[in-house]
Amino acid sequence: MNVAVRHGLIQILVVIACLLLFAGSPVHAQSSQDDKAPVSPIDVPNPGAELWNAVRERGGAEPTQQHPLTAIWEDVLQQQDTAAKSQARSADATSMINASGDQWRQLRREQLIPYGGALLLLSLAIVIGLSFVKRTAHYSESDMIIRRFKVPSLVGHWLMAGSMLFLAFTGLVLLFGRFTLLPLTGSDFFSAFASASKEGHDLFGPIFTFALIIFFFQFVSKNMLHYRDFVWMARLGGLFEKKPLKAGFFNFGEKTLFWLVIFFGIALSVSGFAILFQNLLPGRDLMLLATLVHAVSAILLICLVIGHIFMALSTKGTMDAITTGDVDANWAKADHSVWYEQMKEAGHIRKRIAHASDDAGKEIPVAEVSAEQTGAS
Amino acid sequence: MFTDFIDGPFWTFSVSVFAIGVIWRLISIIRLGVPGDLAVPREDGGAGGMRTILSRFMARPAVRKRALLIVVAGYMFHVGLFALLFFAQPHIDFYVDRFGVPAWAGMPRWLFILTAEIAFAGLIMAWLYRVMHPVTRMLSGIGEHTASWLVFFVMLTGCLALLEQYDSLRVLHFFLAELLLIYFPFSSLMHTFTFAFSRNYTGATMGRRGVDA
Amino acid sequence: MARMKFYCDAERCIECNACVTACKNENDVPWGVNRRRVVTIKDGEPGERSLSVACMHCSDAPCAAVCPVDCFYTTDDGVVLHDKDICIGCGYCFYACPFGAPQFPESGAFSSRGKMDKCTFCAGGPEETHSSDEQRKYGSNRLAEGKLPLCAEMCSTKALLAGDADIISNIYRERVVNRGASVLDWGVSYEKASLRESRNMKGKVSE
Amino acid sequence: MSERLEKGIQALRDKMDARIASYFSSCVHCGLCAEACLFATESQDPIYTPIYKLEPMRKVWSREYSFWGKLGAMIGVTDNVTEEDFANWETLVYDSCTMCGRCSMVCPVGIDITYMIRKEREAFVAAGYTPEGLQAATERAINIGSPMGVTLKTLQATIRSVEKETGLTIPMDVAGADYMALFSSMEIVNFEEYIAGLARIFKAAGVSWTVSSKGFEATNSGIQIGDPEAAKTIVERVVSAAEELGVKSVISPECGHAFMAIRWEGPNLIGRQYPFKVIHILELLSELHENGSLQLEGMTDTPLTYHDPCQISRRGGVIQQPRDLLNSVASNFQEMSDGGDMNWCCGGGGGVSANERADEIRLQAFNIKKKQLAELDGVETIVTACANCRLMLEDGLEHYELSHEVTGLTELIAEHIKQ
Repeated sequence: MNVAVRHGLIQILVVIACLLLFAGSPVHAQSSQDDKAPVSPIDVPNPGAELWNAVRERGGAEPTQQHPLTAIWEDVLQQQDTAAKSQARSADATSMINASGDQWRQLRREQLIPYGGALLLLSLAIVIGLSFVKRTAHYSESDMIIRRFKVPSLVGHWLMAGSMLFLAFTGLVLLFGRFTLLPLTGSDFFSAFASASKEGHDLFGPIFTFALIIFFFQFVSKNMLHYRDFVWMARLGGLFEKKPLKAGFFNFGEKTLFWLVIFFGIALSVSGFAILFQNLLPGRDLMLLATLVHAVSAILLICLVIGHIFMALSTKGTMDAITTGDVDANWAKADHSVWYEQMKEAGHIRKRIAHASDDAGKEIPVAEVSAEQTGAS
Repeated sequence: MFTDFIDGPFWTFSVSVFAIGVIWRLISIIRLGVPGDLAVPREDGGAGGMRTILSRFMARPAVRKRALLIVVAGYMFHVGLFALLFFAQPHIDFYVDRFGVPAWAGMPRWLFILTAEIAFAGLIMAWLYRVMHPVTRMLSGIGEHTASWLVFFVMLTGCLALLEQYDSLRVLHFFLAELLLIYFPFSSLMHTFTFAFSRNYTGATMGRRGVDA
Repeated sequence: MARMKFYCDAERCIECNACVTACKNENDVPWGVNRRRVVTIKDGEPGERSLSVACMHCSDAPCAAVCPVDCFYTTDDGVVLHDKDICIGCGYCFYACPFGAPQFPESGAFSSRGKMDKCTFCAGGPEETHSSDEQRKYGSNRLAEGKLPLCAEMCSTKALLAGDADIISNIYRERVVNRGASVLDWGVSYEKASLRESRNMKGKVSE
Repeated sequence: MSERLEKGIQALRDKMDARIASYFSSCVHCGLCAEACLFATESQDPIYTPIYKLEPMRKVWSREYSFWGKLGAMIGVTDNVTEEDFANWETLVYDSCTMCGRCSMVCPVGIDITYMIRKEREAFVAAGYTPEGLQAATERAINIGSPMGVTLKTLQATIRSVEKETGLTIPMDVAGADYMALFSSMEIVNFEEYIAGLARIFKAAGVSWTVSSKGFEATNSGIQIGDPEAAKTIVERVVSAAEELGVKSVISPECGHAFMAIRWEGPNLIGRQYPFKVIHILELLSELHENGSLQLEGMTDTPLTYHDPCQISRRGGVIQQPRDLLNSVASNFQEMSDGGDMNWCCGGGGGVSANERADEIRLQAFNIKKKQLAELDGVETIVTACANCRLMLEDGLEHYELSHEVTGLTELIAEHIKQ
């Protein structure tokens, strides 16, 4: 199968899988609530418990057996914070009760963490499974190269990639650490680690946004959809055809990845800034929404990136493009035939410089080059 | 135990290595001497040296046009790091505590954070440029990468310890900063000081010829 | 074991904010942080009611459920406390709490908000009881001295009740039943409250 | 270790002064110098990075002046400069560096790479790794008196031809004249218009001047190749001729490195100050024009631009004078982008033009001039003030099939003398 095609398909599949998983889990599921054994049931009428019950009922469920005393609170509850006043000036001070926090908690504990974690593991498993599939090189190396990315583009990509990986790591620590790391490391270590993760996450977030903006402007013109891409889509990316389909600088799969990264990146940035500057947000509901959007986009983006990294590492010649900026001419011919033709026409195919050493070594055979140069004169 | 060592003897050691090393390096440069210039100067060399020390803080348009990325990244990192080193409140408190100097005004918290963001983005971009650009990739050796990563980790641990609550994080930051201090005199990080020498030598020579170098 | 609860009687609260003041004073709560606050609805209108709100020390506390570092714990007395040495100041407990009880000590952006602060039911924290660390981080530990939270103790109208849930439930139930009765009635004003049962006096319940 | 290698290393060691030590201590390998070097930008080959051309010198510095280098040398991991290095770097140091000094202007830590290249070339001379063309030129300069083999007879023939054309007498060996003019071989051989222009201008301005038959050659191959002894011999020739005639000033001709050699390096080479002044012809013309002794008339409306010879503007400090002069005779003078002290080199300075081996890379580097010229609006005439630049520009223009005309500034001024 054509590599680029597989690249695109895996990414699309991963995204669909993500969406299905989330769609399958009812957001306001209350069912699991019932299974939970109360911590310590109190038989006596308990004012705290009553208030609590009232809150739960307002959360959307049918009123259960209503204690007459709860009615006292109804007055308060119905007023919510519309006309309430308080001497306290802190956030949400006038809102006496806000049930959405509890819904958020349920969503987080019962859907986001288990399903999100499963999705991440599933993506990893798919990638690990695929890495056992033996792949033959799809082109033979030549001594001609084409410049694919200029240095600012490379820097833009890696600045975004680097900050994204750091954010992913620290973010996952905050989301899943309590259930995975904490039992292993103990509270003291995990607390310092989580604090470091949080501070690092906070600080690197804006760097990711900065990188995303730069990245967007660097790559957007190459990711505009072309009629070729609709052909690509219609023929399922050439999955069942022998010859790879025509592709320009980027194929449809890569363009899809770009736009998804931009989409999730914007979602992450906007929600991330909302969380960072939550003291400026008007109410708690927005904060809750922001954290949910943030977590869901992050998990989906990480799944995409897992696929992206796998494709880049497992496809011969691809890492060259994003580390040195140069690609083998045959690589371009195989995967990006249209672009290859353009480059060929413009005369941008050049010979590999023999002495360009990748290991930053100082031992460069200059003599050969100078001989080459002087030979002509 | 570890904390006491890092915060005690090791700190004294690293500061001493830094101070003695830097002074030794500078003296060994000056000791080599500069040959005099017998040509009748157009302008005063001293003024030229001073002018170049200052004027090279601005990148020339000729190079700014061609290498915008590294110029911008360089500015972001250097200005950011300078501000963090000398105007971040925790650092000022530290200097006051350790060296008994009178306190000076620090940056407000929001500016502190913003500066850290800028410095980080600059450092990462500069390092990426180093490994991505064929020229810098060829030129850079282990020394440059060590220096970049050491500075990065010092900054990173500093920002991880932003909550200023965990001693372990503070000590980690402190320890890496001490390693940096020790590494400093033996590396091209010395350009922090020798840049003035170099600019002065060049500026003086060119100044005598009437060129604003 | 007892389960400690607060209860605020909306019929009695006069929005004097003495509970807030008492709390701040007793626990040295920093300026801007309100472990307890008084909320008034229909201010200046008929049917005005006030309530003093703080941590309700829930049995199934949402704050504890969402904390990414699991720093909340429930004492034997049913008081929900958190460990500030473990808290990383993320604010999730503040999101989850229906009462807005956990508070950021500061209001800046980024990480400048510090570690969360919340009502301790005047039960201190995980530090050694009555140690200076405990006092500095969490405030006083009245419960260990056998005293109830100062906010409730200070309440001039006894609107705010604190203590074992069973006991304050009973007190409250009596109040509800007695409401509307003449204070001149012996059984109402004095101890023999049970008299009203036999007199068939119906309490004023707002149903 | 062979003797020549030892000599080379010893020379590198001897060149080490505070400047070089400070420069190597400061370099963070930021790569900005590559953005300023015409060989690096036009070839896109990192090997032409200016600071990389100093690698042999840096190796010696590292071994003997840096902690890690010393430590490495002690345990035998830091390798010393080898003969191979000298052989490999010879092309970098001589073929792909014109010592134009552009890199020295952009270095953020202020490293004067040009200064170090000159010092490094001295070590290459000591070790005997020099390009044949330059070597031969230096030998000719020492033995015959001019790198191009111009003898007094050639000069006399040129002078006769100029005298015939202009009807003026060129004063030879006049003792007590105010100014003694020097020429570069190329002017004598290729651009006698310069000598004619000079004669006309001095006649019009009433300047008392002369040409010495003993020291008329201004160029200095010793400086280019990096041979202080040869350079000293060549400078001394001029100095003794000037002292013999008792002139007040010596005029450096329209030649870049000649000005640098006689004006800035000369006193240091011979180890004493001159009893006369050294002035560049453009400085003199500007001075004469300003004090009114040189009256100009007529403005040409031909669009023209000025190519700054590196050693005159960037490394010599004569930047404003040519612009003032041009503006007084041309109404459509256009500045090239990066003109002035950041102008791009013609590619042939610093001995590269005398080094045939470098032709290919030199012509590739000339592409930058092509780009600069393309930005201008209808300019078909390039004015310059260096015979070598002029030759190199003509060569490059021909190679890129451009039709621009190249002329000397002195000639242009001579055309506008008020009769």
